Amino acid sequence: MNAPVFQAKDYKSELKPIWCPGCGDFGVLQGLYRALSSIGRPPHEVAFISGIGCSSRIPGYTTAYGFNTVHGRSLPIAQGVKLANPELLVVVAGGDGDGFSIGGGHVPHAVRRNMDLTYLVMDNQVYGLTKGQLSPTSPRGLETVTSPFGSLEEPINPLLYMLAYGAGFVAQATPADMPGMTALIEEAIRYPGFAFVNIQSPCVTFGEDDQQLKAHKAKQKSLASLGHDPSNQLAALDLARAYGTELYTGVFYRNPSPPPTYESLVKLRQTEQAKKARPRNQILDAYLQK
Amino acid sequence: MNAPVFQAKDYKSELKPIWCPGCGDFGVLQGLYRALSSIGRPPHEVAFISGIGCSSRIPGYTTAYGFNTVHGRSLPIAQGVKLANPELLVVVAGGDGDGFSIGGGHVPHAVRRNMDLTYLVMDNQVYGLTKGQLSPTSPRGLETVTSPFGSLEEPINPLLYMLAYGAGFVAQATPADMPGMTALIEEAIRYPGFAFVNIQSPCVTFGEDDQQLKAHKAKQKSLASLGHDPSNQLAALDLARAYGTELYTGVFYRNPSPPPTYESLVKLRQTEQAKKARPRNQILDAYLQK
Amino acid sequence: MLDDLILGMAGAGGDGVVSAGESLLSAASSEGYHALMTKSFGSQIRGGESSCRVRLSTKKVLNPGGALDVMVALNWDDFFKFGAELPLSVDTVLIYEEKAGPPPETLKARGVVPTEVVPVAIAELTKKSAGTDKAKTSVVLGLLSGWFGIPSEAIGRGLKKKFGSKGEGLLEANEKALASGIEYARAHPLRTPHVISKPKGPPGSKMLCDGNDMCAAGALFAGVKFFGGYPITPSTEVMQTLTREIWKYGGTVLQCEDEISGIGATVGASFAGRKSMTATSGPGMDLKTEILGLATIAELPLVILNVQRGGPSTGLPTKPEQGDLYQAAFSGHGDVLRPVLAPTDVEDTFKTTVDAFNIAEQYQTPVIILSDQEIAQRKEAVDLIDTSRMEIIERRAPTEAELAEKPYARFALTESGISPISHPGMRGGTYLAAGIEHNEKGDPTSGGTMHAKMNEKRFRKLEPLKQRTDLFELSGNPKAPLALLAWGSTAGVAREAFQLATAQGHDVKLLVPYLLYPIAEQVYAGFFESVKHGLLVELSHQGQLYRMLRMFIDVPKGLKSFCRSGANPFQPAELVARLVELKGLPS
Amino acid sequence: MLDDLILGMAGAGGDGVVSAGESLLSAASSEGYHALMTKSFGSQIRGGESSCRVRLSTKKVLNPGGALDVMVALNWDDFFKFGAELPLSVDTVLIYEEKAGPPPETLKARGVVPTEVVPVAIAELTKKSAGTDKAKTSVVLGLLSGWFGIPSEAIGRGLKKKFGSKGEGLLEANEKALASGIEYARAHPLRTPHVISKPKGPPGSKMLCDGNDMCAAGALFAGVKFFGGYPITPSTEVMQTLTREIWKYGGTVLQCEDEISGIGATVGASFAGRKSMTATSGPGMDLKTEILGLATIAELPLVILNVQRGGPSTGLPTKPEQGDLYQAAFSGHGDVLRPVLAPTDVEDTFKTTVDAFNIAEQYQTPVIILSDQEIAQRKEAVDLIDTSRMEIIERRAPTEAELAEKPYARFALTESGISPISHPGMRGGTYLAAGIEHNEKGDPTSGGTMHAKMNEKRFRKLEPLKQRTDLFELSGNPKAPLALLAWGSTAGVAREAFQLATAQGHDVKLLVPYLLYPIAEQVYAGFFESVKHGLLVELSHQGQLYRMLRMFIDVPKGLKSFCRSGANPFQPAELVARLVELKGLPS
Ligand SMILES: Cc1ncc(C[n+]2csc(CCOP(=O)(O)OP(=O)(O)O)c2C)c(N)n1
Ligand SMILES: Cc1ncc(C[n+]2csc(CCOP(=O)(O)OP(=O)(O)O)c2C)c(N)n1
Ligand code: SF4
Ligand code: SF4
Ligand SMILES: [Mg+2]
Ligand SMILES: [Mg+2]
Repeated sequence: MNAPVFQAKDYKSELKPIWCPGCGDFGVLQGLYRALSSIGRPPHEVAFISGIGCSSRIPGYTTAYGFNTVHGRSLPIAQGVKLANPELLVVVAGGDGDGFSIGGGHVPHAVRRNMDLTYLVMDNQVYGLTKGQLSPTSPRGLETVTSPFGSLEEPINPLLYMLAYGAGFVAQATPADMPGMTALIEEAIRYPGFAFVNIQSPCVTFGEDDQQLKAHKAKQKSLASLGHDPSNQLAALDLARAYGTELYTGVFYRNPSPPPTYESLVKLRQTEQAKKARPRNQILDAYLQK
Repeated sequence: MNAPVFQAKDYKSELKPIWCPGCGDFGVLQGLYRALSSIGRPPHEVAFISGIGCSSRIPGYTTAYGFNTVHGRSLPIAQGVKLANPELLVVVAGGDGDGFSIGGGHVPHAVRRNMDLTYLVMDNQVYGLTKGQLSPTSPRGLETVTSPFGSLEEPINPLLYMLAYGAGFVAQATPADMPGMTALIEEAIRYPGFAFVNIQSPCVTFGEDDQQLKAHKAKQKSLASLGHDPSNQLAALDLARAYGTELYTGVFYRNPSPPPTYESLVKLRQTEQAKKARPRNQILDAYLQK
Repeated sequence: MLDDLILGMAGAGGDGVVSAGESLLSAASSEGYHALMTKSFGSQIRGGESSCRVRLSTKKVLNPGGALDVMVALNWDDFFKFGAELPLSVDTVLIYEEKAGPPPETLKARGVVPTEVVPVAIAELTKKSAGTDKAKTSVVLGLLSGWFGIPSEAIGRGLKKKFGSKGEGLLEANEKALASGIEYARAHPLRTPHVISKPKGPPGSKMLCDGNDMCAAGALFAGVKFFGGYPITPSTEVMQTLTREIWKYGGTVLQCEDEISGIGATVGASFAGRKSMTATSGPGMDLKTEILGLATIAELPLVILNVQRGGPSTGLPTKPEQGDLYQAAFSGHGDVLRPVLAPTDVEDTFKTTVDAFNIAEQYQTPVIILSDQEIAQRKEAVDLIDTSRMEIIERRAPTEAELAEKPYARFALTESGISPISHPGMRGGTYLAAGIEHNEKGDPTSGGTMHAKMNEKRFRKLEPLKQRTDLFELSGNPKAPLALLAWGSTAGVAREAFQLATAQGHDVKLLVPYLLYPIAEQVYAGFFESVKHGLLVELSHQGQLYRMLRMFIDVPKGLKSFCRSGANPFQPAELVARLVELKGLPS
Repeated sequence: MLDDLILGMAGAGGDGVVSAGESLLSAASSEGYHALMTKSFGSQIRGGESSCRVRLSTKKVLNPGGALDVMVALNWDDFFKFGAELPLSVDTVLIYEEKAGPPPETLKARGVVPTEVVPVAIAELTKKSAGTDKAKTSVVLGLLSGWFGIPSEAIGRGLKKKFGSKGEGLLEANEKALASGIEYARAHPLRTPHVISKPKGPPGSKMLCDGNDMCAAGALFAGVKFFGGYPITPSTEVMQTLTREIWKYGGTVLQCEDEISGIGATVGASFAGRKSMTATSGPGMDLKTEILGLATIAELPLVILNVQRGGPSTGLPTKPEQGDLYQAAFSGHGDVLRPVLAPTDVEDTFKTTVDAFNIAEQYQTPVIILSDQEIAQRKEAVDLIDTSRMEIIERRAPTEAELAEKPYARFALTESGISPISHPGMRGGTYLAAGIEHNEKGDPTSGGTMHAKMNEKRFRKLEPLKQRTDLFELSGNPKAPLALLAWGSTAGVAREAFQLATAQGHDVKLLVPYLLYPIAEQVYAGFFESVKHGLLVELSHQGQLYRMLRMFIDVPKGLKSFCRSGANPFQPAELVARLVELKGLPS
């Protein structure tokens, strides 16, 4: 095997991460550099799109093009980027709050359009950047600054949601298993369609003890070891229901015959319609009344 | 059996519906009047909350309190109504676009909070009020004014979504079967928690032929007749996957032991905390620095 | 012979008056007339009452006009439902379906009763001539052709186009109905003839289109490659047109799940280097606010069309109002300067859209086009627009040489305030775009000094816009003491008022701004120099432009805001009356 | 003896300077001093550099102050990172950790070098006295107590509270460290003593709180029953406080999925008859725009707090700016009049919040409170607020008699413009609330005439607000030719500048509006009558209130907008200097 054209360090920018020492996002960033290096696209052909949150800072730490947008809108913005230039490798990254609370309305639609995007959610069950409020994946009963007497709500289930939305690739990872996580990120990027990885990335400052890397190491069960067949969607739905109880890692579902991407259908349409184009100075003739 | 205290006509307002002749929403409205009559709450204790769309006009056609709000926000607003006054019977009504397109981000959170709300979606697979654009439930390939060459997207699956969100009551109905639909609406209202009924309510003006009442009559299969056990969530998930292909009516899922509602937990908390209340003129004393 | 003719029609949903109006419009325009049509419906989606107004002219039509020259009522109930939208005068020729009975008392109660009131047994004529009552509109067209001189050949051609493919029978029936209408009119001449003169333009020289058409066409002309949007009345047609056309030019339309996503995708496409646009109306504008601010701080070109309707909230979704100017200029938190342009009619919506793209790309900024329901949805027959001298501006990208020379600083503090902009895919141009404040390179900062510099840059780069006198229309004696100002659809009324007042011998001038914000201080100051009295006419409760002028300019004391809520269109004569009234006041 | 002392401290994240500042503040306040503390951090969530400023005074503290009297630097790097936030003068006593080495050259480069620079081996003293280096802040507190006269008993009580529950060892260590700091200070007196006078208020008479606390408390006092919101810096603490407190009073806090849902739920609760509130900052305000418009047209009471931070977009999320005034007044489509109030300090945030609820309920309207990061998050020791004369207003509901008498018309066109409002559960009061325009009963309408009437009503009902002179603070000679105006957190600087200028013999007056919109024309006109020169001071690039005054009032030519971007606080002395400069100019 040849040395990769771009090494992990080639994707690393000069900006120093301002995460808390020990934050899980450091590991995710490392895994991402490595996955990108395996894939080998030059940084200027890669675009990282994120919202707002600790995890959403990722684009600034890469040498790729980055767009650190506003809270919850990374997916719509990424779809615009991809449709404007389908040649780009577009990776969307953000937090559980960014993605499933304020951004939750965009997710099903991004999924059903099936563009070739990779969506990495750093799920830490808390709002990190704003200092420790409830997030949509926070467990019922959790006491935080916004739930001093305990949360009264069921958490959402990102894995089950994504499967119900019809995502072609749904996986879960933790930086507690760096090689496993790196491989899953790479596989997600290579999947030709919308791919989702839920990364359990601990918040060391506001997270609970049982959400830290140490606990992940003890708790993690790989889906492969359970004999799960990732082409079985119903089995995936069933397993996904254990989110919050079990920490399954690996691929829940991978569509064995990925349908055409949205951008490929757009390309077809553009090609088909191109012959009907008018020269710029005749566009208005279409409105002439004979 | 005694005559009901309030008859169907007691819920009918003087405002004449401005729906197109033959619109499915007429049937839904009738069914609703009847269900309300069976339940028997006086109109002033009922609040109808809707967004914007043909279907969202429902509140104005009742003698209850109504709030015809803005597009896509009926669920957040209804939650505020319910928490402000848990004694009210609160029904939320609207379209497929209102609920699952612009309003889609609110749905999972409304569901997981599990207030005692009833959510009726008049799913006509099209935007009626704005004259025939694609809706999130429009089938792939559909040609409309916004998809002259056919839609490139998979439709959403309201039933599967609601099950994934953990709704305690999920059903589907059509005004092609008035008694069935009326009974389901009544059951949904009586369910003590968040209840969802997807009503296939045809748009006669912009809808497709196979989405009309006649087609429903031919196509409809009751879940009861299939022997489905509505307490089996995994089976419900499986059956729900046929949305768009099959027209199953009846209850997909009904939680056999409904968990406490959000408002009941709030009540407990209020009762528990009430003893710590300060008189109004001593509220600031909490900040005194001794 | 008349140079100008205003017709109205009203009936039940099934009566087809709107379709008759459309046939009239297309016949007239194909003959080379200028024409303008507006329609109005009840609140029903289908089957309610409907009406239309058609104004035909041998000269450019400036607005839908006031009192009708001709009114066709297919029944009285529906006619009355449209109230002030179908105003009669003593001179109106009022034609009605005989079956509906004579004009009810209510007509008198409305104040004016036309002297010429003509019953016609339209249904009966249709049945007799066509053998079916489905061809009623063709009888009406025949009557109008016969009485008012609208060329029947063009109407006939229209019938062929419309019914040609629907089986011989239908076409023939309509042709017979048309003929019978013409014949009836010939046999029953009006007391006062109202025949319109021959048009000046040659047949086939007119475009038939509405403002939304012209916006879509302007966007295509300017090179739009991405449109992300969500349906909302009265702007949806822009998306609908583009989604038929844009693919031909290598672009894409994405119908998004909401307006936030619509502008989000649009900003994304702009970040990726493409000319991008979204369109909406008031409620959708509200939702786009946050991402508009993102585009401002990330300095991304973007065009946003707002077709104004009555507000606040859902308001009056099918009626025009000019109430969204504050929003266009001031919505969003923080210090923002965002150009706002407003077309004034169907035709100039094309150029205004091209201007908007040019400004957006040149200055790397979102630009708002403020159209309104009236000009967006009224159909007009206008002269083909000469595009040969319209320039297209592309954003300034860093050159390879520049990128090779020194590290790329996306937000370099240049003299003009404009910094060359790269996009994903461009080697050497990688940077971080963000909503957070940044230094020249694009790295986040929380420093007040850099923030002040960047704010200053973002404002400074737009200063040259204020010198764009080409974005203002000035008519009349530059030294006139009397002034009229109006923007958007109201400008068409002001233009006619200006002509009227001038004809009446008043020394008056007219200013119509296409650039609404930033306020071009010098342009207005120059205009106001000679002004003793004047009116700024706006269709909104507050008169928002008037207030905005005051923010930046010392407006002459004698210049008054003349404004009222939407769905209450102005008439040229009332503007002239107000002007004359003002003239008498001390200045 | 001094009446006023400004201290600064800077160090690495682990150094605990913020915690030391808090101890100082609480000790001083429990002794009866007035005090004010601001803190500042690097961009890291945890572990970056941190600093604080504490101002102690025997009189009310008006603002954080300018140059420091005392600065404690635990290392030089971190000190320099805060730049202009920690300004020194020649008179500053600069204390530093000896281990960090003597002041580097960079200090000179910054212009001023204090004459008294005192190295202390803080770490060593800690180790020696406490046997651990965890008690460093107690040594620092000891030094400050010894040198500047801050009562050590109060500091000791603070230590007991803080460490009492954490095991004997820790408390004892800190007590020893404190004593050693005091002792060191006594043994090494400063060249120029800086001892603060005894406070005037009795011990235990002060509240310790920040603006967000006072907003939450004001809401509870006013009777808030529902809060729906979404976290965002720097407003989140309001939700956090209410979610601890509101249940006691039968209310609910709902942490929503986003800001749209936050205001949605709030509007719903208001529709259901309860006093409701939401709180956010710039980006969240953008998202709330659409539903704000709904509340206006449906005439629902609502209070919205916007804690301003630097914009546009994400901007400078932890820094103050006064850039959201345009947004507060003008965001949203259509013609809207929405009252905007602004508190000027921690204390008056309480009353301003109560006023906001009262106005919302009385006039059935959303009301915006414009706070900002500085007053929202700075901790102050202030006198207990006298609430005994504060009135609480409830919305006017229709009485049973009224409901029995005639059919209920929710939007009746009354003389005051206020129509009695019912809510679900009330028999006889059912109606349809909606975003669409309506008639008096509440039924949808698309008629222009009714629309104009309803717009007029919605504006008219708020006219009385403009007469509320109690929402303006006026100081100085009413006939003074020289004027200062400021709002929000900038008012505190202007107040001190006013005192300074007055003391210097200038004939000056000060106007601080709490009501920012609608513009109270008469109040300003009266104020401006005597004004030849003046400054309106605002922390924003555009100087938004200045422009808004111009919209409605003829502002004196000599009144200038003095404004700059956020995160660049004003100093009283510079305002005075500008005033003096102006005085020389022709008016
Ligand atoms: C519109 C808007 N609302 C709220 C915020 C404040 N905010 C920033 S990040 C965040 C949540 C962060 O949580 P998550 O997405 O889980 O990311 P994490 O920090 O945990 O990685 C919030 C509420 C914002 N920036 N913009
Ligand atoms: C913010 C906003 N965006 C868009 C619209 C325009 N609009 C009104 S209803 C509607 C969709 C209606 O479709 P659906 O919810 O399915 O209801 P239906 O009319 O089919 O019953 C749209 C796009 C609006 N009123 N507000
Ligand atoms: S707050 Fe939590 S998520 Fe944010 S940087 Fe610190 S550890 Fe990471
Ligand atoms: S457009 Fe469709 S949904 Fe709307 S009223 Fe007509 S039939 Fe019903
Ligand atoms: Mg998180
Ligand atoms: Mg629909």
